[in-house]
Amino acid sequence: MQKLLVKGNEAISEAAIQAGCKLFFGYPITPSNEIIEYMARRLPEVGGHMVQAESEVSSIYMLLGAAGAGERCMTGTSGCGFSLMQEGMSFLAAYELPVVIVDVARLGPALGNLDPSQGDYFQWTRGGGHGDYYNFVLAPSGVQEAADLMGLAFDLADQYRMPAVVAMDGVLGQMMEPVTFRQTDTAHLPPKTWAARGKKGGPKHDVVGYILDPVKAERSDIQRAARYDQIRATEQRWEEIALDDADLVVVSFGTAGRVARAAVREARQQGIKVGLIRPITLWPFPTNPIATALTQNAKGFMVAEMNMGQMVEDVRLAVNGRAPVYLHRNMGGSMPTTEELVARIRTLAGEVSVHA
Amino acid sequence: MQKLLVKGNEAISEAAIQAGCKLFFGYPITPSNEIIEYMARRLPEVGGHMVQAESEVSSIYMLLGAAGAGERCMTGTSGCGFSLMQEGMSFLAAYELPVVIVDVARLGPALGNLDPSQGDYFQWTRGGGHGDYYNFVLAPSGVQEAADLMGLAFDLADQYRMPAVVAMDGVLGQMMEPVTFRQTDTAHLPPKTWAARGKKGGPKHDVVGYILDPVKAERSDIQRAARYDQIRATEQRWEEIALDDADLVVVSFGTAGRVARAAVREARQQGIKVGLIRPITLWPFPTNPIATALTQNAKGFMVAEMNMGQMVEDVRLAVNGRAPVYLHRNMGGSMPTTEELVARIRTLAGEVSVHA
Amino acid sequence: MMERMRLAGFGGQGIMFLGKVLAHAGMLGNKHVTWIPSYGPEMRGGTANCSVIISDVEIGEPVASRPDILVAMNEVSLRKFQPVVRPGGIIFVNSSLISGVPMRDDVTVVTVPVNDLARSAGVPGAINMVMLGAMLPYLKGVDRHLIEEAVRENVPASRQHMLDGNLAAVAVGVDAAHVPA
Amino acid sequence: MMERMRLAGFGGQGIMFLGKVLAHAGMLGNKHVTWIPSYGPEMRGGTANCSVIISDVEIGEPVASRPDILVAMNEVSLRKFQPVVRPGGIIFVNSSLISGVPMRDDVTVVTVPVNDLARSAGVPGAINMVMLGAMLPYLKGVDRHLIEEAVRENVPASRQHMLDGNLAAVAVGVDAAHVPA
Amino acid sequence: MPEAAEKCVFKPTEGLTEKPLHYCPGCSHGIIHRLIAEVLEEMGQLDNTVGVGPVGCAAFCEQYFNVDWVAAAHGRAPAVATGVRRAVPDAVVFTYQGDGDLAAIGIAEAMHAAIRGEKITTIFVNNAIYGMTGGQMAPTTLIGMKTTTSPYGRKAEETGYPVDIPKLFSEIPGAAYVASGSTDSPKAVLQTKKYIRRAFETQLAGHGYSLVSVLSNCPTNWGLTPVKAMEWIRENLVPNYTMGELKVPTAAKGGEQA
Amino acid sequence: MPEAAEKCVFKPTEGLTEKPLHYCPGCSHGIIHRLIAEVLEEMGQLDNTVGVGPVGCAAFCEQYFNVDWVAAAHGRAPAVATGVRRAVPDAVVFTYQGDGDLAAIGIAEAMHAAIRGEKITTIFVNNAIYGMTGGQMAPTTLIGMKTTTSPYGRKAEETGYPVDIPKLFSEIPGAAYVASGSTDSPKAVLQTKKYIRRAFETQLAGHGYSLVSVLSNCPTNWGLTPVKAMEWIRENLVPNYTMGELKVPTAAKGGEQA
Amino acid sequence: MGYVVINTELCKGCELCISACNRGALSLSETQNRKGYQPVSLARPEKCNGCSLCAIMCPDVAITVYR
Amino acid sequence: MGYVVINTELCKGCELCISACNRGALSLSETQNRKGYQPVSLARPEKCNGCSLCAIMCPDVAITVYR
Ligand SMILES: Cc1ncc(C[n+]2csc(CCOP(=O)(O)OP(=O)(O)O)c2C)c(N)n1
Ligand SMILES: Cc1ncc(C[n+]2csc(CCOP(=O)(O)OP(=O)(O)O)c2C)c(N)n1
Ligand code: SF4
Ligand code: SF4
Ligand code: SF4
Ligand code: SF4
Ligand code: SF4
Ligand code: SF4
Ligand SMILES: [Mg+2]
Ligand SMILES: [Mg+2]
Repeated sequence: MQKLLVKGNEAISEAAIQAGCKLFFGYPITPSNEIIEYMARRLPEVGGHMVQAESEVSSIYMLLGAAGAGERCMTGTSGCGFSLMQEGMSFLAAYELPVVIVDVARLGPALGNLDPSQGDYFQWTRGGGHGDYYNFVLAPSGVQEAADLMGLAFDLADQYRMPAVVAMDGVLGQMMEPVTFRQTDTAHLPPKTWAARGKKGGPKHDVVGYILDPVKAERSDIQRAARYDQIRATEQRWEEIALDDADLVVVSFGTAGRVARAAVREARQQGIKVGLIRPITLWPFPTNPIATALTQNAKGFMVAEMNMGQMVEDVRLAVNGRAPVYLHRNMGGSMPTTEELVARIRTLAGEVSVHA
Repeated sequence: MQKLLVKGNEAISEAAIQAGCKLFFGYPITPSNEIIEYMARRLPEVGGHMVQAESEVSSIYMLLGAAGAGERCMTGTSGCGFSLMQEGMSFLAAYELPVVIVDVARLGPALGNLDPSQGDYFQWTRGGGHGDYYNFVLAPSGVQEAADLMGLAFDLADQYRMPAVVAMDGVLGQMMEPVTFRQTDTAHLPPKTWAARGKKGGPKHDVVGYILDPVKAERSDIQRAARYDQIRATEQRWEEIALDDADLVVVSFGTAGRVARAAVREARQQGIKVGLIRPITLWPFPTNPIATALTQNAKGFMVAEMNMGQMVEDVRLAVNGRAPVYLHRNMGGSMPTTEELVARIRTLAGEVSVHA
Repeated sequence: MMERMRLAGFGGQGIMFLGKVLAHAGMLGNKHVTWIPSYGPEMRGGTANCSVIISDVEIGEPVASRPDILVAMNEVSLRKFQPVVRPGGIIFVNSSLISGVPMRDDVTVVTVPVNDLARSAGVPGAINMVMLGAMLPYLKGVDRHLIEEAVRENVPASRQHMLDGNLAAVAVGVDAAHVPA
Repeated sequence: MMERMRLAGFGGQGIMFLGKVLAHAGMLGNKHVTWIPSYGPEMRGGTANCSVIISDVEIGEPVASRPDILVAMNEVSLRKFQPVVRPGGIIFVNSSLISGVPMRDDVTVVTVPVNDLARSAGVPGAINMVMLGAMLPYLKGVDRHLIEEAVRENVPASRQHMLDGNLAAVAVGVDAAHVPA
Repeated sequence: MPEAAEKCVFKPTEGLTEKPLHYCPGCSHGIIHRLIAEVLEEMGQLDNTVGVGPVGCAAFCEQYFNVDWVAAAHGRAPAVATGVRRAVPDAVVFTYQGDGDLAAIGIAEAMHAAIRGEKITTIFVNNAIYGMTGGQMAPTTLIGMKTTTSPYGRKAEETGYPVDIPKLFSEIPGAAYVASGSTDSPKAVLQTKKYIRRAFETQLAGHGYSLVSVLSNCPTNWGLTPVKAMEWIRENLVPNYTMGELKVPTAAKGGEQA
Repeated sequence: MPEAAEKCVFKPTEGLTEKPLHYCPGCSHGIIHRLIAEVLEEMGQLDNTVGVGPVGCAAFCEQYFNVDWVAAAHGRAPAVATGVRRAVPDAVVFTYQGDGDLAAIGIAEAMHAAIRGEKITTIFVNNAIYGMTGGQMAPTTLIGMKTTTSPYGRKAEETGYPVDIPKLFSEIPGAAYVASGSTDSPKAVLQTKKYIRRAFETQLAGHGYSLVSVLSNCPTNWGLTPVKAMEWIRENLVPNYTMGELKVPTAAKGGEQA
Repeated sequence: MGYVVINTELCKGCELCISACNRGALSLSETQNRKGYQPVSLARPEKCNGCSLCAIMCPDVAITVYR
Repeated sequence: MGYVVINTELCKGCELCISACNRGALSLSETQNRKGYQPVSLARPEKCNGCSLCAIMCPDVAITVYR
């Protein structure tokens, strides 16, 4: 396979096409524009369509329609645009439709600016729309991984009939890195017998999202809760480094996660007993490696994220008081530097071994 | 003061008017319709206006405009409508505008149904829009309290220049209970010198929500984070019952909270050492009484909420592993009954005292 | 004292108004009260119901999901709500429209032919007020005096001419209720 | 080996292309590379910059916020980015447009009059390629062979006629660089 | 009673399921449902159609239509239908939308479906009010009309004038067929049925977007009997809205013009 | 050089701040900013005006206008302006919006401001493209035009036809004044200034909503020099859009008609 | 000449058919159906010519017409 | 008859004024301003009649006209 130097936004677009995505609906917004532009160029070449919607509200419902008709389809957006999709996200969850949504996040709230940020974490992982629901959330930390996760996002969406969010930031979207596209196999996935494409002599298909009968409504909620529990049990994904003997465990994802990886390696070279958990699925959140680390040597956790402190809640919930959890936050669209993380790691590693 | 028998929706509307709200922008949605209808009738009588927007997206931005011009104003909605407002909520937070938003929640996701639900908890408390921000969230448990909290909502919004969400559900909105309207005093609030109403010989006022300079952006985030911390320290509000010697503490808000109150009283009569924390501010979340209870006798917490389990995360975060936290959830739009809560209280009270 | 009531029937039978008068009377008697309508799409298609609670103590559960008292103005309502009435409760049955429905034996059943009574009394539209009258002797939380005041306060200014008819209908109901069920 | 570079100048000076060629050459040499443009409204108003990292080891921090190498094609860029260059780093200065700016003394300064050189060489538009040539002797992560291949792969089919000019400009830069700064 | 020689001249269409309609007595929604179903049956498209529903009194109408269905959020039916259309290029795709749904919250989606010339058909049910939510003002509410959100009567100075959707849409080049009918009399109903058929034909011919506006009643929220409500349509709505065929595909010109 | 007898006949308006504009060389935005500022200055309204900004290249334009300002989210300026208008009934309130902002994402807010007859003025900057985000197709992009999202040229079969905003808005009763000007020549610029003045006058007279569409360039994303871009407006945009005054308030009739 | 069959459980007594029938063949019946509505009946069958105007107006598809 | 003053730091060298001036009074200068643009100058002052067409077209409000 040939290595290509492409932007993250282009890599996820091409990877989506390789995964069989035929329809893209979207509305331009920086720093995600290369996605819609790539799709406009490429999809017609593979017999697909890019439809430029008049807004993100419209995009997400076009997506709902195409997914309701059983097609692999996606949209891409950022910040404001993702907020406008929240009603639609709630509908997609209730309709149990497999779709992929890429959020190339920028600094918020409001227009904020275009610098990278992880400030949409709650929106990704807690369902920014109304009602009880979750989405798969996949968070790459580089261009190759972004490409790899696209196929997975479509597969998970199809398998569990749930929307999958690919959580990026401006740097990941705009950055060029070498990438090799990998083939994916969808043979194991269930056929979409529920899709509304015309009865064609068969039974009627209704893709709807209301349940007036309270008994059925409760049953449906219970089933959805059970499905979420099952996914939490089986679909956690993460990268880990040197957890076995780590006193301090850094938890960090995406762009911050790649800096954290370098910082942990650097700190290890300096003899500090530090490990890394880099969540790849933000939902389901990788509680398993945290639990494992706690049964091994972990005496403290350091969360590094590019926001006011959002993922830190998930880490605290997983740790549940069994060790201190520290937050290293970069705000205002800034990214952590390796030096700053190494310095903080050194301080905290000292602290946790003293207190232990 | 005369006692009147009015619906929750009407009570908050009248209370808002008594608090000086002159402008209402909204779009009809059950079960919040009485608010917009009441405003349509009553506001012209006090020299105000109800403007029926073409959508909730539009409502929230009309609100932004009126608040940017310095008026006390509000909107009311439910479920889908609140989701459509999430971009606007993010803007209001960044613009630091004082507004009041009432969400008379219904079962979600999607259309769900009109039964009461607390499934919008994350959306209320974690900012359903993009970026780092929080809103005040006030959760009444009856019609009188709903009326009382409206004045507070406007005052807190003005004082901290933040949106305040009043978190209701269909039952609270539709229910009639006796209510007495109380006078509020706004003399202590800062004048809105920042409002854009025309320069009138003075300096120019810009009400905007972007910060291109990264240094300023970071500074702004740090200031906002500090403001949030201050509010967390000073503005928690809750009702509590019999915490001093409680083995088990029930945490429950809104409609579930009033049932929990009855259940705790009933259980106490049966000799069970149980207490209640009923959060009135969902954000800032009342961590203080939880901390206090832990220093007293609390050996376990039981969260009762009408969703899949959302507030339970805030309780777990506050408890931080110092005691078990149990979830009693009612899903599908169902409400807990007193009997069912008493039964669960009895079981859990037994469990926590055995384990303690 | 806590009386939890469910009132149900066809739209147009005045169920909501009946509930409001009850709650209002409760409030006038300084009780805690809640009144909750069924709302939303259920309102299409012809049936309606509301929940009323009148109580000496603060009301926890706001909806009478397991009522002490059921008023069933038509058959659908009786079938739907009969099973959730608490043992020892009372079911008021509009016997003008309902017959042949098997009844539970752990509750008191009061049958009132409200349509017939209202028609004979010359107030055919006030079947809800007839039912209200019939309920009165059985209620603990409100008395006739407060009910009549509540009726007065709830009839809108534009319909004051209907006030007397309504009060007369209440009286008809009160009388009918003394006939053993 | 890790070379972190920041390239900055006016829009139209070919800064982005210069960066892409560097990154591409790095990839051809099997290095880890990142290229990141400045994007968004900064693009209006005439200045542009990008970040390139070429490295033997996996790249953590993706942006060269504290570069080892700065290419400043105009004065604004020099003033803006000079302070963040790492001590011991190199600053390439377009001396055709920049003069009289005080320079740090803990870095190597290479001045290249790229506009003048490009004009004399008959490729006035290829100032970025002249600069690229001038950088070559100082770079550890790429060699001239890979750079030329990268130039070839990055000139779009529609502009193949400009390829020779570009390569010539690189050569001009390489020669100029040997003149001590 | 039936005599052997007699034959059935009007019977329930296969295009509707057996499920009894939940609408209020005399509501036009039922009539319009039937017309669409009859047309699709007559055109042999019941097996090849995907309907897209509104939020409004017809929010649950997939239970009645005997075709595949995707329900939309309030106002978003044209966007959903666009997604379906692009995914299933050979199906018949239509949206069913009320005046709140299309003319208020969904005006962007509807206009842009028309602007894009999306090959879908929209049936627009204009009863000048929000039925489902209990009678609030719609953009199509007439001046002076009292609703729960215009309790003193709709005032032009505050809220402007009723929006004439067929007129507006006929100005959009991508809209190939635009017609405006009513349900107030058997004649009007039959005429509306013809419009609906032509709209679907326009779609199948690939001419672009098609819209049929249907003036409808809401006896419940208008506070009128169904019979009076039909009269009210005739006397008040018809004069305020452009009626007839406003636009026919260039290729298919020759259809009657209002 | 200046001689004592000479007087200044054209100088920067007080309506703009000192801040240099960030737009690309030759961009029409600057011209239009100046026109609005001049008109407000001439009308003596600089102290009594609240502007509402778009998201688009003009997203930061409050830095340039010497009046109070509330910035809107993308497309929502008419809603924000409605809020301001209702809060400050005696101020001059205007929105400044691009074609993506108004004709795509914000078409609902704009149309409904017009439908309500909201007493605000909208300046609509139509450059047939999304400038800020780097040259994507707008609803006003011409057929055949290549943009980053119509790389093969805009195709009517897929995306429909360019939307003629002034034409459409002139059909709305609540829109009291609608005009369509350009920036391609000094004459067009002066004409546009007159339209802007009349629009503000319409607002002050309380007639209702007013809209001035201004055909504009985007040299950067069109890939043309500013001078060529102005020619391109003249040769391509002008023929595709209705020009002139499309609608004047009934009371104020007599203004020239296109 | 013609006659109609009314599905009395579907009929909601809206009277649109009655008003559409210009031959006066239909009336509301005295009974109530299970939903509480008074359904229509072919009170004067002799007047019916099977013209279907009633069925065309019926929102509840409650009428079948024979001729 | 007239003359113009160009604010060379505001000017972006877009040439719209040059093309608007039908008397040919303006040209781009050879210098570059601090933003890298080549500003316009009144190269042929004798031709200027102060008609202001240049200023009317200038998007950067860089021209002041005297007459
Ligand atoms: C986002 C959102 N806002 C509001 C509502 C509430 N809502 C449901 S239907 C409706 C209006 C219905 O009116 P119309 O479209 O005219 O249909 P009708 O009921 O009159 O047939 C509204 C406002 C909703 N479901 N979703
Ligand atoms: C909700 C949302 N979606 C998308 C964007 C990205 N965006 C910013 S400006 C713009 C379009 C600008 O085009 P136009 O309105 O024509 O203004 P111009 O730049 O051409 O003046 C877009 C899509 C955004 N900021 N917010
Ligand atoms: S409320 Fe109106 S529109 Fe809705 S079903 Fe009833 S009559 Fe029809
Ligand atoms: S991108 Fe286009 S519209 Fe934006 S400032 Fe540049 S020329 Fe003007
Ligand atoms: S078929 Fe014609 S004549 Fe017979 S009942 Fe119906 S409308 Fe009357
Ligand atoms: S029109 Fe239909 S529903 Fe109405 S009365 Fe006649 S048969 Fe019954
Ligand atoms: S004022 Fe007139 S003549 Fe003088 S430079 Fe400007 S355009 Fe030319
Ligand atoms: S129009 Fe203005 S900015 Fe453009 S070249 Fe002339 S003076 Fe400079
Ligand atoms: Mg309607
Ligand atoms: Mg534009």
